[in-house]
Amino acid sequence: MSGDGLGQTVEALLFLSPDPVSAADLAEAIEVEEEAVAEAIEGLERRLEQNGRGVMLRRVAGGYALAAVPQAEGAARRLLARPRTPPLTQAQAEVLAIVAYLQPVSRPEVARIRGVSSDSAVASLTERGMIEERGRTQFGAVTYGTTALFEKLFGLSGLDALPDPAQFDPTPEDERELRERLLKAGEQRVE
Amino acid sequence: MSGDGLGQTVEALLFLSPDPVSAADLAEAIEVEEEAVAEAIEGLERRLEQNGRGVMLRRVAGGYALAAVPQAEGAARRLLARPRTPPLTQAQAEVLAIVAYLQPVSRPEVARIRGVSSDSAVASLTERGMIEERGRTQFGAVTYGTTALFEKLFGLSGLDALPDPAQFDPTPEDERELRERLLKAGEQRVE
Amino acid sequence: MTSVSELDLDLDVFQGPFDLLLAVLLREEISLSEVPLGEIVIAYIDHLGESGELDLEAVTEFLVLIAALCELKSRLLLPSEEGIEELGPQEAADELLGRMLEYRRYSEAAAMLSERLEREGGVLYRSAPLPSELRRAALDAATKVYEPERVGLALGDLLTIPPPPDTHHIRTTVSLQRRMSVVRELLRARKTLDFDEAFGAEDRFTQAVTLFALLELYSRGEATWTQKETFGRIEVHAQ
Repeated sequence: MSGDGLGQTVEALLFLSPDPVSAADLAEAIEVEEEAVAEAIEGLERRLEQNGRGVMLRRVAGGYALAAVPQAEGAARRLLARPRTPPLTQAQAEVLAIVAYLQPVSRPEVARIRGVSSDSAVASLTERGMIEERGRTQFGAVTYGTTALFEKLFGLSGLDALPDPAQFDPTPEDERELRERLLKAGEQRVE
Repeated sequence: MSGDGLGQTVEALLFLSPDPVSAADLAEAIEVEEEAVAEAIEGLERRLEQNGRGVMLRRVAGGYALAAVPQAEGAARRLLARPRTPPLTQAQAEVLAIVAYLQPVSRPEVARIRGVSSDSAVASLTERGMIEERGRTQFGAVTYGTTALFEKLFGLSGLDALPDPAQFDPTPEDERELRERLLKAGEQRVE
Repeated sequence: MTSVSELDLDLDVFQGPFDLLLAVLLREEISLSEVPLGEIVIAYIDHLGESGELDLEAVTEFLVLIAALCELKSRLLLPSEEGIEELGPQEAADELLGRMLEYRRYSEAAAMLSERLEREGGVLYRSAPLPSELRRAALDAATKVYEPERVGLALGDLLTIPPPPDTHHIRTTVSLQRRMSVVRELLRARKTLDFDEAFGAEDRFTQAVTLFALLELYSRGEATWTQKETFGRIEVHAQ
């Protein structure tokens, strides 16, 4: 199959498939080597960008998918009556962050970190298809992990595309300040 | 909107839409004149052909649609012509139960019975070919029914082979109609 | 202000601000085993009620602190097999600090995720059934993978009437369910209604609950509404 023909087939498969498709699965279906697919994908991505096309290539959830260009969003929502994904509540966002970084993680562990019971946020995230049950801890608590839909909705090529959580930690100065605040009142009492 | 931008938006809308779209509907969604849409469509058709793309424009009853190019058919069969059967989530199982026992049933009814909007479960069951659109209610809501694939995946000889609901009924003595009882229970399910 | 530093405590073993109690505990001037943590929680809730505002960050900080105290206290009261490990003030402070930093890390990550979802919300993917020839091929290849009991059990779950939420501590005079039924009834009769016309004569609380009922109906996909300008007419439409 010629290079161009390969790109064409890859685009057709991504158009048809409801889920992101990995390079390995594409290669198997087209019966070519994975490297050839990888090359065809790069070519496809370039052509889609250069020709001002209505779709673009995305690397999400461990595979490739086509998506509509963002400038068509307004018209698309009018045409298809598709509502936007509702925003996360603060509780949902915190639980999702903990599950995303620590998976598999149990509900008690989530509650320990947040300092509050998180049952209803866990239930709504499950209902929204962003997290799912993964198994049980040795003490029998259900553990949770994120789903492929989570990666798709958040535009992540995989879990390793999540930013390093250490970047959210306070600077050493902030940390020192917090520590001082904890002990400060005690110092006053000594005086 | 510039000519090029319009072509881009038209392509994006045809890409997203599961059904053919008329020029009039496109024009209304994009908020431009129908003639401009017709012109953009011709340009799009030409570009898709010339650039050796994986999708092509089809004119069908009811309007325009994008379709995969025929030369990808073999690969598409190898990739997609087998049912996708990941374990059902609770949300999916509930939607499937409602559709199976009450069909035809509308999306708002499904949401009323479950007590939450169930769009993502409905979408994934539709993508997997287990449920499909059946028609519309008098108010214009889409109704759903189960497919032949659903029966095969559950090993059912027909819909009358579905398990007797009485077997799973927590209050079998209640003699009201199933639909009415599900709706009543749903109304109690305030989140 | 709902900040924990504003919370004044009046306990048998301690009188003064919560912040100070923490420090005193950390310096072991009072034994944690003598401090009634439940009373602190009640005092904080009263404090919240009086201030009439809810600063979520401050509340969360309080929760994290009180949770850490609970854990430390339970450790004191329930000795491990190797005997009680005494925490020095420095270690206790470190432990508390570690908790706060860990929580802060995930609350920052949560903000990142929310922002990312908002940004990615504009990216739309195609959601369509396969073309008919592929669907036919999939049907031919299909074998039984699911048990019919799965949908039967799900139906049973849906038929189960959930226990009413425990609201004995709230005196309800207007029920959300009842307001939802009222709105449903009206929308069945006519597809559109004017909120003021329909409910303007009700008292404020009933109107508020009705508005909440509308939100619930919206989230279930049963109704939408439009309001052209602030304080303008609210038109409710059946879906």
